[in-house]
Amino acid sequence: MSEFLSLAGQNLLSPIILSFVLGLLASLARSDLNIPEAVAKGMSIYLLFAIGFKGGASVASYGLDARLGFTLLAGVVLSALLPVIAFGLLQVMTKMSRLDAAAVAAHYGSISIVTFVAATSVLEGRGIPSEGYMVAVAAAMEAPAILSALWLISRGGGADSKGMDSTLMREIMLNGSIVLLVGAFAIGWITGEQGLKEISSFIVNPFKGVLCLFLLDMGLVAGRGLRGGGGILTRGVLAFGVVMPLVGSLFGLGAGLMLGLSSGGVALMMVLSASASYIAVPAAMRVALPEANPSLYLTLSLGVTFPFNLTIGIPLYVGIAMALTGG
Amino acid sequence: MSEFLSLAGQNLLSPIILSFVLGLLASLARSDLNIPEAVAKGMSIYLLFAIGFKGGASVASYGLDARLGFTLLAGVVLSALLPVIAFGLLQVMTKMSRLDAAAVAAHYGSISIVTFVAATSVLEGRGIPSEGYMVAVAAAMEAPAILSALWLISRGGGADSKGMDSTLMREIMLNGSIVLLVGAFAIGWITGEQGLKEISSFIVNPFKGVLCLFLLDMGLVAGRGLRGGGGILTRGVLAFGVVMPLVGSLFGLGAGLMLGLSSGGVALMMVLSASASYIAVPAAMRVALPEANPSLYLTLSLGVTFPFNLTIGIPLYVGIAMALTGG
Amino acid sequence: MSEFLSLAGQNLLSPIILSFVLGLLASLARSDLNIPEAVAKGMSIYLLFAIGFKGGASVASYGLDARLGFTLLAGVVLSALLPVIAFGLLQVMTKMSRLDAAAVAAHYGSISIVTFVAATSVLEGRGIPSEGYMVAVAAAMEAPAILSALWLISRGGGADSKGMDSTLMREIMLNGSIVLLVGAFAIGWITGEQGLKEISSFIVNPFKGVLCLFLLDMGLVAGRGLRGGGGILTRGVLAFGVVMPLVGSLFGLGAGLMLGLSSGGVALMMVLSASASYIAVPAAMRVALPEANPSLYLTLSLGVTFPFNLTIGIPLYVGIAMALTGG
Amino acid sequence: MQTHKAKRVEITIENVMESRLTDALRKAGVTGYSVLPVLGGSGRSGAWDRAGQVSRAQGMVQVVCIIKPERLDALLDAAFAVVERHIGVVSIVDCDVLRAERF
Amino acid sequence: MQTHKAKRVEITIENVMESRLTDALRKAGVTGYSVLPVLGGSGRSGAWDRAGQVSRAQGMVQVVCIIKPERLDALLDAAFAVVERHIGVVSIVDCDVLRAERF
Amino acid sequence: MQTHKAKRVEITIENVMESRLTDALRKAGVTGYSVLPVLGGSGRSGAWDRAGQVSRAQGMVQVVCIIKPERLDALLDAAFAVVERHIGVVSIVDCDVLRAERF
Ligand SMILES: Nc1ncnc2c1ncn2[C@@H]1O[C@H](COP(=O)(O)O)[C@@H](O)[C@H]1O
Ligand SMILES: Nc1ncnc2c1ncn2[C@@H]1O[C@H](COP(=O)(O)O)[C@@H](O)[C@H]1O
Ligand SMILES: Nc1ncnc2c1ncn2[C@@H]1O[C@H](COP(=O)(O)O)[C@@H](O)[C@H]1O
Ligand code: NA
Ligand code: NA
Ligand code: NA
Repeated sequence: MSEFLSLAGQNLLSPIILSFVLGLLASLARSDLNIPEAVAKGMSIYLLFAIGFKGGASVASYGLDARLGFTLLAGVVLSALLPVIAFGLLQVMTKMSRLDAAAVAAHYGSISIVTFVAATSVLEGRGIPSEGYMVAVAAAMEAPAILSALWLISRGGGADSKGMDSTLMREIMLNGSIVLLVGAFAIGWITGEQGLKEISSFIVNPFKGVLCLFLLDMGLVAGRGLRGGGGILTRGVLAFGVVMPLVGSLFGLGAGLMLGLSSGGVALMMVLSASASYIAVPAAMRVALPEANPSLYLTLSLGVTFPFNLTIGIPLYVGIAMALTGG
Repeated sequence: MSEFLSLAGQNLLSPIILSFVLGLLASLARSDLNIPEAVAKGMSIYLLFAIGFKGGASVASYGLDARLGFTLLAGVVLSALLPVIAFGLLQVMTKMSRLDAAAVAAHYGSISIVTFVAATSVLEGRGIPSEGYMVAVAAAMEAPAILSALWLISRGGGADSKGMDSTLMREIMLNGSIVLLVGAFAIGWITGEQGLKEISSFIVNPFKGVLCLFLLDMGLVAGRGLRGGGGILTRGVLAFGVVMPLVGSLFGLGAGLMLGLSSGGVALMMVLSASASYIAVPAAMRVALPEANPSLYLTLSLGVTFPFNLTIGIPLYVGIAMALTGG
Repeated sequence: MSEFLSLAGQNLLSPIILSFVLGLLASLARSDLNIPEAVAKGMSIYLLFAIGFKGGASVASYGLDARLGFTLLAGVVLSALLPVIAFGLLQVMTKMSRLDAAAVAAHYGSISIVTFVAATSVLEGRGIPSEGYMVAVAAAMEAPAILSALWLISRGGGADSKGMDSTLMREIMLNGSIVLLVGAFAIGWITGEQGLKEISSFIVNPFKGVLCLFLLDMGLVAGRGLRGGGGILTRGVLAFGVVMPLVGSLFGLGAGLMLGLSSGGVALMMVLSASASYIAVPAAMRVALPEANPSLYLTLSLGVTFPFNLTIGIPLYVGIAMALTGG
Repeated sequence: MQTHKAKRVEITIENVMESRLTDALRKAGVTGYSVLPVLGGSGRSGAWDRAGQVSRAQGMVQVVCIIKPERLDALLDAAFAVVERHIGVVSIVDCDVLRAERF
Repeated sequence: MQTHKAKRVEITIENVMESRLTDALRKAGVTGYSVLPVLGGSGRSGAWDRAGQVSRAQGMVQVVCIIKPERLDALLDAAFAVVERHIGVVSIVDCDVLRAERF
Repeated sequence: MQTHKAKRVEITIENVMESRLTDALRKAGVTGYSVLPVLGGSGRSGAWDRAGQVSRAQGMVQVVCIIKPERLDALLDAAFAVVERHIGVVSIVDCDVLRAERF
């Protein structure tokens, strides 16, 4: 417990979290501070490339675990399953329409890669190793949740949903962040330690600093979302935004323990399950469920669950994973 | 003297200055070389974050000087006072309308953060330490000059001025660069040496290189300004653009000596007083004094005073500060 | 031969090439992965600045070779000559109109700076030194090819060509990439080893990593070009895109040997001659030969010759240069 | 200078629908269009601006088509089928064009 | 396809005035608008372009409002009060819109 | 509010021709124009989009001029001379403007 508190405190006072808080405060105070869209996009490309590459290079170094296949499968199953649970919780905890509930649910089955990146950086800071292929698991968890949520809606009478067509399917499976993450993972794997050495002063050394500026931007965006969409957050909705990641993390914990992952791997599995998408899923929802309210799912995912995971969730999940794996 | 000359020569032949000169020449020759707006903005965010963070971390390391409060106060006073002096000089040296003179004056009370950054980098290059909190002083000096200039105008019959409303006040006090500078300063202070270590390969190592590219862009912009607005520069106006920074620097020198700052601190106080704003103040002037001629104040601030300070001013101020403080 | 194969294999499996391949595959699969225009432009500015600066600094360290003048002259001659040869080849190998053939020919006389950068990085990886002033030669080879191609057209009855006016001439000679390359070269030369030391953690360490991301973008663009313009590639046109760089490289080889350049220098001379422009020349062609088909020359240059040089060409040219100079 | 009557149709639509719209336009025989960026805006679904985007889920673009008047109906039918259930605005203006053979 | 008469008002105004303008529009009962970027231009106060900006002091944007004709006057009054002392251009075009209930 | 008749001319043209066009407009006595970015489009010469550009060879911009009706012909002549051999589109719309003294 005291270890968790110290970890949480340490986490809260890291440059990464404080940068996020700065962004949040600046936009709540309506400062005109903003990071150009192109720069934010450039930083996210950098982070995806770096995290994918490092994951691949680590697989090249430590060899492929026989567990990779099962872990990927577990990720896919979790991504498909969690929306069903989220949907149930939303119907109990809130008064959302079925349509909105399904759209929100999709976000919680899928993952937030920045939350994953922040967790990796916490693990690294504490010297806790994890399976390099977890980035591949992250990629595998992006899409299934969307199909699951569309199934939830179509089950209840398809009139609401424009359903899934092949164009949307391709857009989801080949969305830029999945392709970049998996591609960089492959490059890291193929080029291995040598490749990593060649570009490590680009993808390793400045990584944490770039993450700070990126989280500054996330704070700005989350703050703007709260300012605009805050009214939408009834008590029930807000509670869901905090309870659902905890529920998700338990499923991740179960999966991680059953798979026999390392302490770091279990923690990351918890983080993936606990985190909510704010890139791939919102875009898919605008196409497939245009009548669902975007400020509902964006505010919840970015304004509530993301900050919760970043500040409290990650140290909690890492603490639990360490305790239960004896890591 | 010979020391100043050698310092000046060294300064003139540094990659930073030469990058500025390259930009200036390229745009005077009407090359289409240009740095995308988003990239320039990204670099300025990087520079503000880095300089703020390093200032805060240095305060965390060396402890807070009792002088901080007085130095901040001195900064505010200088920022409010210098426009009055600039306004007087403009009425003597040029034929500008009262409105234009007030608008120009506001720029010279406020500060140019890039000039400050360039000066810090010269100090570092020569191993001269300075107070980390000078970045907070820089932030404090951004805004008062605007109020001072609006007061100058309203005194002369308010018909010209749209005056200050609460929206504009908030825009000025919470403008992005102030918030980022102060916020990064706070983060650096809170996370201290440990925080700095975590992200120093992002904010320390590549700093000077980014500054080169940023100054390349400043050169391009200054050159374009001179090409477009050069006609506006009568002899008197041009002279003001060189005399005013020298006058300002003397006030900064006085304040710095009275406060008992280190040699580096005195030099930075001179640089702040000598430099002229080209971001916060022009935007405020467009709102508050829309009839004032923007090419007048932009050309003066960016096309005359900025290059003057960068090339001649900074080594001069550093030389004087060293000589008078025996640093 | 086996050395070439190993070099080629090593080259093919480097992060740089694999990043290009990733981009190519992503866009052929119609992923929405894309790098914002401003970020791509920012990276190209970085690469030009870094490569120019390093070239200049190396000249400052190793002194100016008496050969510089002759090498520049050879570059200009090659740039003017190669379009004539390309034009002849196109008339033999393809059914292109004279207009299209001239436009394509201009691209092959000029150079691709990214191909040059990639070659430098291969040389560095293998520890093969080269003349620092080769970047100046690259700059000198950008423009003459355009004049040469316009002359080819005007010779055949000027009705097709809008010809060269002084505005276009200025645009070509002072285009951003030439100015930045030459300017950074000058700065590197003036500030020398000391300047390089000051900013090497910006322009040296992360260089290869930035190159990876830039080539990722090149892959995306090349893939889009092939998707859109692939239909235009008849067998003859395609063959030209592979044969012409080989022919060009032979001319570069001859020039390099005659000039007595180092092994690295000869290899770079071959690369410059073999590479085709995709920035300066297309823009000039849109102005001077608006009726020529842009998707023809862009697809050939970016979609065929660039990947060919990147993957097969560079190791081949380096291998030949090493073998013939005994380097 | 000789000009010709035409219609200028401007469709403001979400990013994610852009390619669906332009595909539909092409199928409806529209031979040309341009896409302009939109920085922000406000409507029944609230206010938004590009600086507030981490994801491309919310941004909008403006698709501009200049067409012969006789083709207007086909275009509007095609556009309507795409925008129907989505947020967005369609406006039509009478205009004159040079080089009518291009439309 | 059923269309309805409306007015399309385009206001080119400095960046720094954007939020002041849209606030005024909202107060005047305008329910929707879009903001488009402007890269550069020229007018009585000289030429400018976005590449030449270190500060946001000079850039401009174009605010586009489509409104019912009967609301035009309220909009123009509101817009004029903001642009009056500033550089900028206001133009009005007759247009037709789909889905009139949205305006 | 008092408005005045004017013409709004929109010229979509390649990046590389922008300065040539605006120079020609200025010579033809046009006192003001704005330049808007274009993200992509499609026409007889195929489809393009800004994300696909390494070079500035293909991008386009839209130049907008609001002018007094009596100046339209001079403007069109000037514009046509520039766009004649190039890809691009010219359209003209009737509009009303505030502050006519500015045009
Ligand atoms: N009346 C209007 N005039 C111009 N743009 C509008 C108008 N109404 C809506 N828009 C644009 O369309 C977007 C979605 O509108 P809505 O569907 O009403 O939420 C807004 O954010 C604006 O960018
Ligand atoms: N006649 C016009 N047509 C289109 N845009 C204009 C016109 N006049 C001015 N503008 C735009 O408004 C800005 C300010 O104009 P001005 O107030 O005349 O200096 C210019 O830089 C242009 O971007
Ligand atoms: N009918 C049209 N409506 C709007 N924009 C067009 C139209 N035709 C062409 N364009 C634009 O002009 C560019 C060149 O057209 P084109 O000369 O037909 O290839 C296209 O890529 C579009 O951006
Ligand atoms: Na999840
Ligand atoms: Na000052
Ligand atoms: Na060549």
